[in-house]
Amino acid sequence: MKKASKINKIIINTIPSLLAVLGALFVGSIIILFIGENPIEAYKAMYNGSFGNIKALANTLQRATPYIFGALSFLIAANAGLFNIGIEGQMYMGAIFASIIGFSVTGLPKILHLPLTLVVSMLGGMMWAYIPALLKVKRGVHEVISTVMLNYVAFALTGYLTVHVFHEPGLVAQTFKVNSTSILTELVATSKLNTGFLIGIILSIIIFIFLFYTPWGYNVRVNGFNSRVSPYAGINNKRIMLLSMISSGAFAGLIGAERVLGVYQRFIHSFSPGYGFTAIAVGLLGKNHPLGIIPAAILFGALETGGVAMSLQVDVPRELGLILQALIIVFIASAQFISKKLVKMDERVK
Amino acid sequence: KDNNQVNSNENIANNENVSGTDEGEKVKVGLLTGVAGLGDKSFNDLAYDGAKQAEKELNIELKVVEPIDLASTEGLLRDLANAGNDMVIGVGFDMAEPMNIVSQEFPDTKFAIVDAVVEQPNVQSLTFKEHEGSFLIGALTALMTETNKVGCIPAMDIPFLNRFTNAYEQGVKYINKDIEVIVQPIGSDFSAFNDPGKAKNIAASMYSQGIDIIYPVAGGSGTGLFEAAKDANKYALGINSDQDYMAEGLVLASMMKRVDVAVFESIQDVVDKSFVGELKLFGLENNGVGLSEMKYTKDIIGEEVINKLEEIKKGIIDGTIEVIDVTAQ
Amino acid sequence: MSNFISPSIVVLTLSIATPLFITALGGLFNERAGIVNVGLDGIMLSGAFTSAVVSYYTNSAFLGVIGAIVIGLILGVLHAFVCIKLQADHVVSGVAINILAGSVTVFLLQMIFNNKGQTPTVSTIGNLGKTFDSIPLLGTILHNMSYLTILGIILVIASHFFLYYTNAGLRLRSVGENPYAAQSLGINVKLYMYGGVIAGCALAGLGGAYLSIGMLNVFTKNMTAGRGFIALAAMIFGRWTPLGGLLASLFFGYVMAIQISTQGLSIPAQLVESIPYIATLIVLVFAYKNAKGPSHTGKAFSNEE
Amino acid sequence: MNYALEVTGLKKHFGIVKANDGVDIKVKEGSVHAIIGENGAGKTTLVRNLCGLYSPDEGDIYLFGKPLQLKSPQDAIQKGIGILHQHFMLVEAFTVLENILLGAEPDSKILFRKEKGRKEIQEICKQYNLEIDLDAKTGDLPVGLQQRLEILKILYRGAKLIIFDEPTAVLTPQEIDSFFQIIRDLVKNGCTIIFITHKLKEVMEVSDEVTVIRDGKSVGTYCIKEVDERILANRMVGRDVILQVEKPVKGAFGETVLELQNLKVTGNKTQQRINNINLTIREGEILGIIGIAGNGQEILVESVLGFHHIDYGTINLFGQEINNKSTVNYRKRRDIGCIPSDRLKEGLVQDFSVLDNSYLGFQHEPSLLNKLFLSKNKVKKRAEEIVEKNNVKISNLSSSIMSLSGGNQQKLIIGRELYDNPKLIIAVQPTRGVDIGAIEFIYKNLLERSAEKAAILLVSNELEEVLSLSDKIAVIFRGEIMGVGKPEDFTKEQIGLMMAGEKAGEETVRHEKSV
Ligand SMILES: Nc1ncnc2c1ncn2[C@@H]1O[C@H](COP(=O)(O)OP(=O)(O)OP(=O)(O)O)[C@@H](O)[C@H]1O
Ligand SMILES: Nc1ncnc2c1ncn2[C@@H]1O[C@H](COP(=O)(O)OP(=O)(O)OP(=O)(O)O)[C@@H](O)[C@H]1O
Ligand SMILES: [Mg+2]
Ligand SMILES: [Mg+2]
Repeated sequence: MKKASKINKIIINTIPSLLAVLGALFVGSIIILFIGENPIEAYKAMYNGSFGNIKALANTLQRATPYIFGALSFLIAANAGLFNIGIEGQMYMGAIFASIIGFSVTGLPKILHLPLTLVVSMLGGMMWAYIPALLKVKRGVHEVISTVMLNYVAFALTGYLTVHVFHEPGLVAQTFKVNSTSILTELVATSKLNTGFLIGIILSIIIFIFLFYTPWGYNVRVNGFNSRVSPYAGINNKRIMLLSMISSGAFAGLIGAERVLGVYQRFIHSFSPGYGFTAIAVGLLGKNHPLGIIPAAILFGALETGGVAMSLQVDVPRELGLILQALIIVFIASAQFISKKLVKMDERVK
Repeated sequence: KDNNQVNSNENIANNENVSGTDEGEKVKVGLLTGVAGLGDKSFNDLAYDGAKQAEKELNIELKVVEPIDLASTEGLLRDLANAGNDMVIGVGFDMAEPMNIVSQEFPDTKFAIVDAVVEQPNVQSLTFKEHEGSFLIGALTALMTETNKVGCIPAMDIPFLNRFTNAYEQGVKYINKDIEVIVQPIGSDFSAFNDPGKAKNIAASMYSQGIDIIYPVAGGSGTGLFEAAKDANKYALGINSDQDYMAEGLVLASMMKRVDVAVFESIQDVVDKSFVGELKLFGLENNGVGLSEMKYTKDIIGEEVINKLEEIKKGIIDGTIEVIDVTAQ
Repeated sequence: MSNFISPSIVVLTLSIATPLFITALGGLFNERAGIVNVGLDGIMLSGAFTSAVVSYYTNSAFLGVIGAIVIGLILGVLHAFVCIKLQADHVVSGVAINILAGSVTVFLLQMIFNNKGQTPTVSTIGNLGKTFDSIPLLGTILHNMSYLTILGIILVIASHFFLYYTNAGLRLRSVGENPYAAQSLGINVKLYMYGGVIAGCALAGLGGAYLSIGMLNVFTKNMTAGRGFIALAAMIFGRWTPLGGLLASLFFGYVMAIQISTQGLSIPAQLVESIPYIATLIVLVFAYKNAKGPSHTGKAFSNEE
Repeated sequence: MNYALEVTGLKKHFGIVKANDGVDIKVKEGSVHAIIGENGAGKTTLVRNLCGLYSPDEGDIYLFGKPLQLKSPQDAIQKGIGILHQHFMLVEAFTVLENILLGAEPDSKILFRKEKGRKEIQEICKQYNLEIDLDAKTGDLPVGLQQRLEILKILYRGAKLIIFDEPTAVLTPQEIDSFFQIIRDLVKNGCTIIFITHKLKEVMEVSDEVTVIRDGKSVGTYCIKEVDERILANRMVGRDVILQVEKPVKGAFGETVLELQNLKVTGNKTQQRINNINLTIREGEILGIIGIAGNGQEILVESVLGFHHIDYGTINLFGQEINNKSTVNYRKRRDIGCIPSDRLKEGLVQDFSVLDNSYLGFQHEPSLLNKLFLSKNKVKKRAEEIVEKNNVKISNLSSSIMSLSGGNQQKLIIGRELYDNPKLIIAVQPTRGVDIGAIEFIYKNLLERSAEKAAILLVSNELEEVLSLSDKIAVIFRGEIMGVGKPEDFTKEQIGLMMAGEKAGEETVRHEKSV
C-alpha cells in the first residue's frame, strides 16, 4: 500500500518531466525543419553523440561534472535561503588556487598532493564566498549585489595572476602545467572524464545524507524554510547562513579544481563558458535536491555534447543545442505545475 | 561584405582556375573554430572565410564545427579526424595541445593550426607576425598624430593581444619617442571581445582627453571604437580584415592579418597533394600581414607618409628594424 | 589623470548608466509585482537585437525602439505566464530566458544576415545634437545626450509618479507586498502581476535598444556583456525604487567613467578594472543597511491559498 | 423579521475534506450573530464563501433577501459585505492610511488622492472613537492597532454586513472591551454583525444569537438568552467540557529556577525594551505575566531564551548566571520547554511533515541519534508517543503539518516541548486561537507539569487564563514591572490600573519580598 503510493509519487514526478523533454524536442524539431534539415536525423545524431557509445557517454558525463558541483553549490546556499549568483567567480578563485598548488608544490606523493590541491581550491572558493556572506550577516548587504560585483573582481584578479604572476611564457594566457601528482585521473581514455565526476556523485550523496539524515543538515533546512523559528529550535541563524554560503563557495571552488586538475591541467584564462550560471538552472531543475541535480546535470551535459555532435552530422548551428536547453528548462519548470495538479487529482481520487 | 575582402586578394584570384573543375573524389575538410565561434570579427571569421572560399573554388567538402568549451576541442578534433576528413583545421592558439595529441593519433590525416605551432609531420602551423603589422600601423599612427597622444584598446590584457599592443607602441615610439601611447583594455573576461558599448565609452573618453588615433585589438568590440571616432570626428585604425569602410575616411588603415589566405592556401596544398607538415610564417614579407590599401584615406595620409611606411616595411623585412614579439622569450 | 567632474565625465556616466537604469526600472516593475526576474540580461539582449533588425529593415530607429519594446512585451508575457499561471520557479524562467536569448539571437543573426557576429550597420536613435551647444558646459553634455537617455529619465520620473501618486501604482505595490491582502480588497491581483511583469520586461527591452541603436549602430552577439545582472544589482542597491535605481546606476556609471578616464597608469589593468566593482561593495558596506524588497517577491501566489 | 443574510445548504469541499458540508444560517438584520465551532469545523471556509474568495460547491445565499452570487472579493465589497479575516490581510510596508485606502481609493480614477481619503477616515475615526496614527508604518503596529486598522478598512468601505473571524484571539482584555464597544456602535449605526470566536464568554456578552458548526455542518441556532456557556460547549464538542480551571492545592515551592535581577535589555526592536526587571520563579510555581501586548513581554521571554544581548543585570538559571552566554544553545540543556506565541512562525516549519516537526529543537538530543545520524526509528517512536499522549489528530506522521488544524498544531508543539519534563516551561499565548476542547487540554497539561515541580513562565493576553492558572502574577508596563503578587491580592481594577502604568502600592511590593 505504502510502496504503491511511493511508486505513484515517482511516476507523478517523472512523467511530466519526460513529457516536457518531448515537448521541447518537438518545438526544436520545428526549428530544424524550418532550416531545412531532418529532425529525426538530427536527434539521432544528438542521441548518438551524447549516449550512443561509451565515449559519447563519457563526454556527456564530463560535461555534466561542473554542473554537479555547481548545482550542489547553488542548493546548499539556497537551502539556507541565500541566492548565490557568484558561483562563477568563486569557481575561478578555486581554479586559480588549484593550479597554483598544483604546479608549485613538488615532491609530494599523489595521495597527499591531490587532496591538498582540492582542499586549497575549496578554500579559494570559500574565501570568495565568505565576503558576501559576511556582508550579508554583518551589514545586511543583499547577496545578489555583492556576488555580481565579486564575479567581476574574480575575473580581473585571476586574469592578473594568470597573465602577470604565474604566466607560462607563450601566447596563451595560462599558468604553468600542474604536476602529475595533482592530476585527477582520467576514467575513459581521451574523454577527459575524470575522477572528479565520481567525487561529484559521492559528494551529492554525502550532501543528501547530511541534509536529510543528520541534525546539522536538519538545522540547515529549518533555517532555509523558516529562519524565524531557528533560534527557538536552538539554531544559530547567522552561523548557518555564513557556513552555508562558505560551503557553497567550497563547491564552486571544486568546479574550478575539476576543470584545472582533470581537464586542462592548468588554469586557462576565461576557461569557463558560464558553468556557474548554468549550474543555477541545473540546481533549480533538480529541485535543489542533492540527488535530483544529478539527472539534471546529465541532461544538460547531454544536450550540450549532443548539440555539437548534431552539428557534426547535420547542418544545424551549435546554438540549437542551447535553444533546446532553454526550452527544456521552461517546459520542465512548467511541467511541475502539471505534477502538482496530478498530485491534487490523485488525492481527490483517494 | 565579408566575402568581398577575400575576393580582392590576388593570391586567391590567381588560383581560381586551377582546381575549379577538378574531377575525382572531393577532398574532405573539417574546420574547428575557436571557442569564441563564428562572428568573432577575428581569426575565426577569417579562417571561415578562407575555408568557404576554398569550398567555392576548390573541389572540397567543408564541415565547420564550433566547440562549446575548451574542454571539448580535443574530442572534436578527434571526431573530425574520425569522420574521414582528409584535412582538419583548428583555429586558435589554445588548440595547440589538443592538436599535438590528436595529430599523432591520425598520422594519415592532414592537420593545420592557425596561430600556433605544432611540430608534427602532418601538421601545418600557420602563424602570423601580427607584431610586424602592428609596428607598421604604429608608425603610421605616429606620423599622423597631431596631439602626440595616441591610444590602443585591446579586449584584455593577455599575451596574445599584448603582441599587438606592444609592437604598436614600439612602432609609434620608433617614429617619435615623445608620443604618449595609452593602452586601456576593455575587460577581464571573454565578454570583452563582444562589448562594443564599453569599447565606445573608452574610446570616447580617450578622444575627449586629446588622443587622436586609436588602435583596437578587440574583435567584435572594435565596432564601438568606430562609432566613437565618428562622434568625435577623429581617427581610428582597423584590425584583422580591411575595416576601412566601417568609418570611411576616419579609419586611417587596417592591420590585415590574412588568416583567410593562409587557410585557403593550406587547403589548396592538400588538394594539390603538395601538403607538407611545416611552419608557415606569415609576415610583412609575404603579405601575410600588412596594411590595407587605405582606399578612403590615401589623400589624407599623403604620399610622403606612405613612402615612409614602405621604407619601414622594407626595414622590417630585411631585419634592419627589429620588431619585438613580447610572447617569444 | 582627469578631473573628477567634467562634461566628458558626465557624458560618459550617462552613457554607461542609461541601459542600466532603464533595465533596473524594468526589474523593479517585475519585483513590485512579486516576480523575480533574473532574465533581464536576456531580455536586454533580445531588445538590442530586435531594435537593430527592425531598424535595419525599416531604416527607422524609432520603429527599432518600438521593436525592442515589443520583444520585451513578448518575453514578458512568456515570463509572466510561466511564473504566474504555471507557477514555475521565477529564477528558472529567468535563466531560461537568458540562455534562450543568447542562442536565438546568434541563430537568427546567422539565418538573417548569414553572419554570426553582428548585423550590418543600422540607423540610430541619435543625440540631442547642436540645439543647445551655445550653453557653456551643459552644452557638451546635452549635445551628446541620447534621446533614449532622456526618455529613460522621463520614464524613471513617470514611474516614480506612477508608483507613489496613482491608484494603480498603490495597487501594484500592494501586490508585490501581500497579494492575499490585495485580493481580499477586490484588487485583480493577476492583472497587476501580468501588467508589472510585462511592462517591466518591455523596459528591459528598451534598455537593450540603447546598446544597439542608442549608443551604437549595430548589434553584436552577446553585446550586453552582463549588464542585465548589474542592472539587477542596481535595482536592489536603489532599494526597489525608480529614483534609487537611477542613482545607483549613475553612481556605478560615474565610478566606471572615472576608471575609464583614468588612463595611462602603471598599475596592472586588471586591478584598475576592478575599481568600480570594489567601490560599489565599499559603498554598500558603509552606506547601506538591510534593505528589503517587496516581501512577497519570488513566492508563488495562488487563488485558493 | 428581515434577514441580512440567509445561507442554506452551503457546501464547499476540498478534495476529500468536507470543509462546509451543509451550513444553514439566518442572520437577523441589525443583530450580532455569533458562530462557534471547534478548530477545523469550517467557520473560516464559510467566511471565505461569503466574501467571494471561494465559490461554494452547492447551496444558496441571500443577502437582504436577494440571491447573492459572488465572483470576486470586489463583488462582496460592492454588495456591502465587510470581512475581518482571521489572519490579517495587511500590507506591512504601507502606512495605515495607504492600507485603508487600498482598493477603495477616493474618487479620482487615476491619481491617488491620499489627503482626501485622510479627511474621510478621520471623520470615521471620530465617529467610532477609533484612535490611530494614519501615517504609522503598519508593520510596526501592535496587533491591537492592526486590528483597529482592519476595522477601519471595513468601515471606510461602508459595509452593511460585517463578518469578524476570530477578532479577539489576539486582543488584550482592554482591547476586547473597546472592540465590543465598536460592535455596539456599529449595530447602532445599522450594521449587522457576524462574530466568530472560540470564547464562549464573549458570545454570551455581545451576541444576540449564536450558530454552532460541527464538522462542516450547522448544528443549530440559539437565542443567546436561552443558552449558557456549558450548553454551547457541549453542542460544539459533543460532550461536557470543564470550563473552570481547578487549580490543585500546592505545597511549598522548591528551589529557585529562574531569577532575573535588575535586568535591562534594549534588544534590536525599536518598539520594545525592558528595564529593571526583578522576577523569580521556583519549582512548582507558575508566574503569569500580564500586560497589554507590546509592553516588553516578547523581549522578556526572548532574553530568558538568550536571543538578546543583556545590557545590565543578571539572569540566573538553575543557579547559574547565563548572561550573554548565547543561550541559542539552551536546547542542549533540555531543561527548558518553550511554547512560542506564533505557532506557525516560531514553533513550526510549515514545509515539514508532522514527523519532522515533532523533534524541532530536539534534533541534537542524544536519545534521537544513532552516532551522528538522526535515527528514523527513534524519531518516529518519540513522535508517535507525543501524538498519542497529547491526542493530536493526524492522518499520518508523514502528512504535512499544514494539514492539521491550529488546535492540533498547538497540541503537537506542547507535546514536543513538554516531552522531556523540562524544569522550566515558557508558555507564551498557549491557547491563542484554539478551541475550548484544546484549551481544556492545555490547562490540564500545564497544571500537571507544575504539580510535578516544573517552573512555568506564562505570558498571555487572556486575563482570566493568567489569573486562574498562576500562583504569582506580575504586571508589565513599558518594559517595567508594575507589581508582583498572588492573583487574589489584586482586584481587577488594580490590575487594570497597573496595566495602564500605575505602580502597585507599597503593600503589595512588600508582600512580594516576604513570599
Ligand atoms: N484551502 C483548503 N484546502 C484544503 N482543505 C481546506 C482548505 N481550507 C480549509 N480546509 C479544510 O476545511 C476544514 C475547515 O477549515 P476552516 O478553516 O473553515 O476551519 P475553522 O472552523 O475556521 O477552524 P478554526 O477554528 O481553526 O479557525 C478543515 O478541516 C480543513 O481541513
Ligand atoms: N494547504 C492546506 N491543505 C490542507 N488543509 C489545510 C491547508 N491549509 C489549511 N488547512 C486546514 O484549514 C484549517 C484551518 O486552517 P487555519 O490555518 O485557518 O487554522 P487556524 O484557523 O489557524 O486554526 P485555529 O483556529 O486553531 O487557530 C485547518 O484545519 C487545516 O487543516
Ligand atoms: Mg478559522
Ligand atoms: Mg483559528
